[in-house]
Amino acid sequence: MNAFDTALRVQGIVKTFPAVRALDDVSFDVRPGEVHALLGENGAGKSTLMKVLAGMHRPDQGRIFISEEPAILHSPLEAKRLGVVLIHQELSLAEQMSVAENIFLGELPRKNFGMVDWKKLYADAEAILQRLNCDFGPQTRVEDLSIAKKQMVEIARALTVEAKAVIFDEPTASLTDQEKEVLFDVIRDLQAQGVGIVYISHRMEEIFRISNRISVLRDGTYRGTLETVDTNEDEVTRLMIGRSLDTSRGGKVVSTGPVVLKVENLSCGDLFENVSFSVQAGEVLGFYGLVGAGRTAIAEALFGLRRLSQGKVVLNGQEITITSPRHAVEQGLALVPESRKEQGLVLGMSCRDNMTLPQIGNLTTGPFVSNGGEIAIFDRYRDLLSIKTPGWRQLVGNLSGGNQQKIVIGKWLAMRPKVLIVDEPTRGIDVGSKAEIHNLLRELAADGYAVIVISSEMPEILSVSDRIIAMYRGEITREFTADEVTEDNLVQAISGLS
Amino acid sequence: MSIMNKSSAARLWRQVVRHPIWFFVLVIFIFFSLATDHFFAFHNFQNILVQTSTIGLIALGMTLVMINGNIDLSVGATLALAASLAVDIQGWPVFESWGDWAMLPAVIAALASGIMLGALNGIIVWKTGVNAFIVTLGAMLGVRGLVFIYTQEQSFYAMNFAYSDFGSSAVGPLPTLAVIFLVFTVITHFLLARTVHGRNTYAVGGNRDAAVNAGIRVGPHMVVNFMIVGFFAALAGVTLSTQMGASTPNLGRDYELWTITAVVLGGTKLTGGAGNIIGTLGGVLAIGILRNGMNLMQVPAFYVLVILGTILIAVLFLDKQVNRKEDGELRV
Amino acid sequence: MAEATLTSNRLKGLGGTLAKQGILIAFIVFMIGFALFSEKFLTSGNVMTVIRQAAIVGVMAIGVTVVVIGGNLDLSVGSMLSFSTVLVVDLHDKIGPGEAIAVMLVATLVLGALNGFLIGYLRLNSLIVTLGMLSAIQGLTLIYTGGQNVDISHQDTTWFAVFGRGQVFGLPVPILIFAVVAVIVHVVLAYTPYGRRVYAVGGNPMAAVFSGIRRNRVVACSYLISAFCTGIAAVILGSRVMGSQNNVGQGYELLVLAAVILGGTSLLGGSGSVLKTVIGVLILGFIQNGLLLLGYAYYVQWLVTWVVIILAVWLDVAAKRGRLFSPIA
Amino acid sequence: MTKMIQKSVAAGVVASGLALAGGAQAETMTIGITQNNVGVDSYQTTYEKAFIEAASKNPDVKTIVLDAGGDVARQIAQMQDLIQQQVDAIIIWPTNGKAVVPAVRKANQAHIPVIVTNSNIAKEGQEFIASFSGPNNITQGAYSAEMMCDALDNKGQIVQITGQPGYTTAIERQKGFEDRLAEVCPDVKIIESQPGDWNREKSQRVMEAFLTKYDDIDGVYAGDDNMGVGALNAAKAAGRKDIIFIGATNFSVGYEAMARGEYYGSIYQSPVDDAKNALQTAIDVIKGKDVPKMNYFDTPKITQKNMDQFSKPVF
Repeated sequence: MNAFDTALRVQGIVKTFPAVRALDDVSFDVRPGEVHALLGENGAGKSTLMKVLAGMHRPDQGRIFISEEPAILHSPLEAKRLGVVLIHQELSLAEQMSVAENIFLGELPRKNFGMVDWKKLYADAEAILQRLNCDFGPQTRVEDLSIAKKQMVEIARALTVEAKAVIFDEPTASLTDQEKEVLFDVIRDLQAQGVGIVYISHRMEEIFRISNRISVLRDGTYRGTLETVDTNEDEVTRLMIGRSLDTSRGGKVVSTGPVVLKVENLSCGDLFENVSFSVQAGEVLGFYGLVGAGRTAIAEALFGLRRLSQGKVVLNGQEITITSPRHAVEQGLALVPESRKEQGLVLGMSCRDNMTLPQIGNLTTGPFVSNGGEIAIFDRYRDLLSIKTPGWRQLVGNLSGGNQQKIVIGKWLAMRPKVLIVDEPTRGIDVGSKAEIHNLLRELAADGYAVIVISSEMPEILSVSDRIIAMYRGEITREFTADEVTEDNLVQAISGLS
Repeated sequence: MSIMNKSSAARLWRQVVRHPIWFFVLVIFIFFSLATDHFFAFHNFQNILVQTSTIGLIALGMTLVMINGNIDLSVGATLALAASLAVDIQGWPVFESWGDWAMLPAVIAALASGIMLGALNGIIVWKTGVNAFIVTLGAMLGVRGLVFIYTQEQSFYAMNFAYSDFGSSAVGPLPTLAVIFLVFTVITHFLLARTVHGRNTYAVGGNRDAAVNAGIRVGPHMVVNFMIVGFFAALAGVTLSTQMGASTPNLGRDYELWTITAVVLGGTKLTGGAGNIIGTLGGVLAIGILRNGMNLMQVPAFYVLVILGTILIAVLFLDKQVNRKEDGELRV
Repeated sequence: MAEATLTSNRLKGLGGTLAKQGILIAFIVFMIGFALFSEKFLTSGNVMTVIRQAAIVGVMAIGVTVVVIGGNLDLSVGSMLSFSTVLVVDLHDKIGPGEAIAVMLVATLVLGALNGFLIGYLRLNSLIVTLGMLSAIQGLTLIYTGGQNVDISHQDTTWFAVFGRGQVFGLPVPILIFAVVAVIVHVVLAYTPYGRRVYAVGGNPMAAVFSGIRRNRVVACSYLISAFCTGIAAVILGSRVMGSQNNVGQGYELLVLAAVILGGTSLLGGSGSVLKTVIGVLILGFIQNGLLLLGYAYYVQWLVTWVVIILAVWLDVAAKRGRLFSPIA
Repeated sequence: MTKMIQKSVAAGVVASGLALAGGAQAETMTIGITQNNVGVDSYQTTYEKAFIEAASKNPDVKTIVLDAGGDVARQIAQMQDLIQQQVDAIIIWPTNGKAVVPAVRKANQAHIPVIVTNSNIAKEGQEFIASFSGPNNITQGAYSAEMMCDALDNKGQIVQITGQPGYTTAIERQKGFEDRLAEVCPDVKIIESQPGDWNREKSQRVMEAFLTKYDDIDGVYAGDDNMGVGALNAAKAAGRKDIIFIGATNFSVGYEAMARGEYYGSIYQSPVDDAKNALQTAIDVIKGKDVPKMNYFDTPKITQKNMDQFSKPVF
């Protein structure tokens, strides 16, 4: 193979939005059969580049070559027909339609009179699903599938054409470790067929596992390409954020604080059963398990969002029954939910208004909201959490993911909760901010908060927790202290093997 | 052969189960059959079909638009405009020598007006990105204004009785208007369930971004559906005017509300992405049977309003209870 | 989201300002246009008349604005207006004006509470529920009166006349009521915890609940506010006409909604304001009046309203989007 | 089902009765009525009450009372339903004079006599009806015009507030008024007409605009008293006292305003007479009596001068 032979190559790409130069003279290529990881903090221009590659944006300057043939891409469909396929991070499926229809969306096979050729559709879809080792049929309705399986449908879309290059945008964000393996198998399979893979992820360990080369973007500019075997996380991180990152954490102390929350024999439908645990002031308790293992459901139940079928919740020695989120808040519980944009924030409201939302009823002088009181709270937690925002009036939707997450955390800290539950603290957040949030969680525990962290990322749960509870299919399989836990026994525990 | 029948019967049953509104139709059907003498009669069923055909035709198009995640509030006014055109144009002196054929250009003009208004709504929704509810709310007022300007507040009368004879004619045992309605119901069902355009309708309503990324031209697609609902509103205007042999500028007021009601009763989601013609047919029949049955039972008009309103809310409530997933639902 | 950040700055400069203030500019253009062609138009008498007439729609639209910001619709206000007006007028002679107003307001609030229960607590779709209520309340009104008109017999002696016909400091009372309601609801929305919660629930209901806001109650209250405003509108209407037909409020729901939309309150919820709605109400009122003064048939105003609604909302959307045309292919 | 049996038994009895007595009047008549829009104003409501009351006094009459709610299509559906029930006669209060003609023709073809009440249908449908029973709205308009001429001494400028556009009564009264006015006093000019939709508040708003627009208004003709009183309200509020108000269909509010001297005159039209007239016409038609095709009942002028000859309307 000729080293200059590329599956997809862009040269000198410039893309300007009126206020921002999103991409400035970026060149990038992927060879047939390689995995080329694309890295950069949020806002570095990754998604713009990706959209340029997939025909969703037209660059102001620069050229695109597919298999060294110059190409002008007007639409995603055109890109796809030429062999460049983007697999979206956020699922873009029509839930009410069948798997087969989703795979061939936009190009359903036709018979006469615009009728769909169902026979061909199902046969073709079946063939693709088999290639991906999927255990569901083409006629299944997408709404009946789990998130991971939906992701597979998304991937299946890429295989409807003779792809030359496939772009994966954070494909593992909502996958469990097992499902991740299936995905990596698929990627290897594609590699073997000579397809070039562009792989975008924040997860270093994945990148170092599967990629051949790593390219880094910062502030819309190209910062260089490294051969994966020749580099390490530090070097990549430095390129990305322009400094090195302190990911080490202080020694794990076994907390001796009082038990704040104690939960006994909690059950909720078939979501989880007989769950018992306790969390002390000054510690971080980690919940680890596959998606759907019941971790989030426990958090939601504690927060009054689910009806418990049995069990006892004891807070500071007093048994309580939580009937609504409102009630949970009054009791001193706080939940930073897993989906920031859907559950955590009102994107159309200002930073300040979001932060004071849970306590707005108390922030009053007379019947009116006290403007000064609100701003005082906002300033305090902005400084405490180093939230970067031009001012309190800024709409929260305009902040970066990391700063948004800090607003959500700040919103609950301002309530001075007894227990802070954080579900997926760093989902979709870039590496720099990730470490910051991890440190923040540690500091909160050090300040005496009882913190519960739920995560699907093993490095995260390992680095942040004092104790770890492993869950499998709605039950607690094992509880680890920081000293006991290893990657191996944790994986076993959440796979039902221990 | 019998096996075939069995499986198709089973399929039919599955369809019925998937559309709770049909249970409701069944219940009120039995109720009125027992409660009033005149309900259970073939001739009455013919009446119900003709009476529901107006709302029914519009509802067919509305289903497409609503699955798309849009809505069309201007259908009542469009219906009035089409009816006025159909009745007025056939009386134009130009067509005097055409005899019964004068109806042809009139009907074509009427249908074309509906399609064009639909296209206008669609293009505005597409190009401006303004919510379809707002666009068509404006059109609902504006098109009604056009009707009044065109008619100068007058009713039109079809001098040729052949026009209204068509409205009361029959094909075999079924009234022609009912046949038109049923034929279009079948066609629209196939359009939605079997054709590429129909499937794309779900895609656009279910996940617009996905549809865009998949290369479906969402804008023109929506315009086509607005044209379809415009066509059906105009067709309903024509069929309604054949029943009257006349048109009035006030025709079709509130029809948009009843049409939307029927479509929603039929299980189409206001948020788009879900719904189908079988459900819509059930929704239309439910309202038609209720009105007809209450007429026959002589329920006073004041109470009919209360009963219809209450039933609408009750059905919505029951539908929500039936379709609620057992667990897994957050209490938000 | 990043996309929105980038594009929100796009229509800067004159175009952006124009687009953002589109509704205000449309308002001014209309006023100037009408004033040029009709010398009567800008006389204080006429302006007062228009605002006085608009007060009824206006007070209702202010209530509906709260509902719409909360992410819902209220189509039942039209028949609720009929109900409330009929009730207050009918009871006026029977139990006295003060008592009649009190009883009517309670009854109207009960209807609002029913809306609120069905939509807030049972989570039924507001469009369909209020459509059903539209029909049911009209029926209730007719059953109550048996279809008869109701009248107040001693029109010239009752103090009830003050609401629709009176003047204070040279200003017609309906205008004062309109202003007071606007100010109060504006203050509630902009400066109280409840107002903040309405915006939160409309902007993202899920996040509001996750923040411990009782969404059910917030939504239900918005319908109480809407009903209360309708009750006040009914007092003005009843006092102005000194009688009522059973269908007096028919079609008001759409006028009200048109005014709210024209003001720029988004039907998706989470944004909008009372002041915008007031401008929307005034525009509708002045268009109607101006065209009438120019001698156009009443139905021409519908055509004009069509164009104005679409242009106004389009500009508003374009300003937020940063581009004139939607990017959809 | 049981009702059907009763009916056939009754029919059998009647048949044998006929054979024996040769013409006893024991048969029950079923009369269906579809009204325009009950509840929209008191006239229609009082009409309905009077109709039901009159019918209940007659043991031989069974009625089916329906209301179209102002919707033409629904009225046609109700006609179909009545034909379906094979009633002996149908009374229709047309929502629209033209649009109901085919439905009337259908009833005619089903050999069910149709009596049109209150507001006539278009001339194309005349051959299909047994009779029209109601007021002569053209004449009413003409009467109002004559009163206007008297009141203004044949000179002045007036405005007109008409009923709901597209409705026959509104159109006929307007036509009767305008035609007669031009004949009797051509110097009285109608400077503008706007619809008040039979709605007092709407009429009040229209009048307010007129008052702004025209400094000089001598008279107002309103399509009914409800709207007339709305216009009067507006004039009083604006302090314009010298305007002549003339309406039609005298309502109690109009009657009272007349008593106070604020309202000049109207047309006295009793819904009770209207209803009774229609019912009697229907009964006569069923019995095969000869009824005039145009069965008008009397609707005299009522003014401040002669109002003591009339009792106050109940609506």
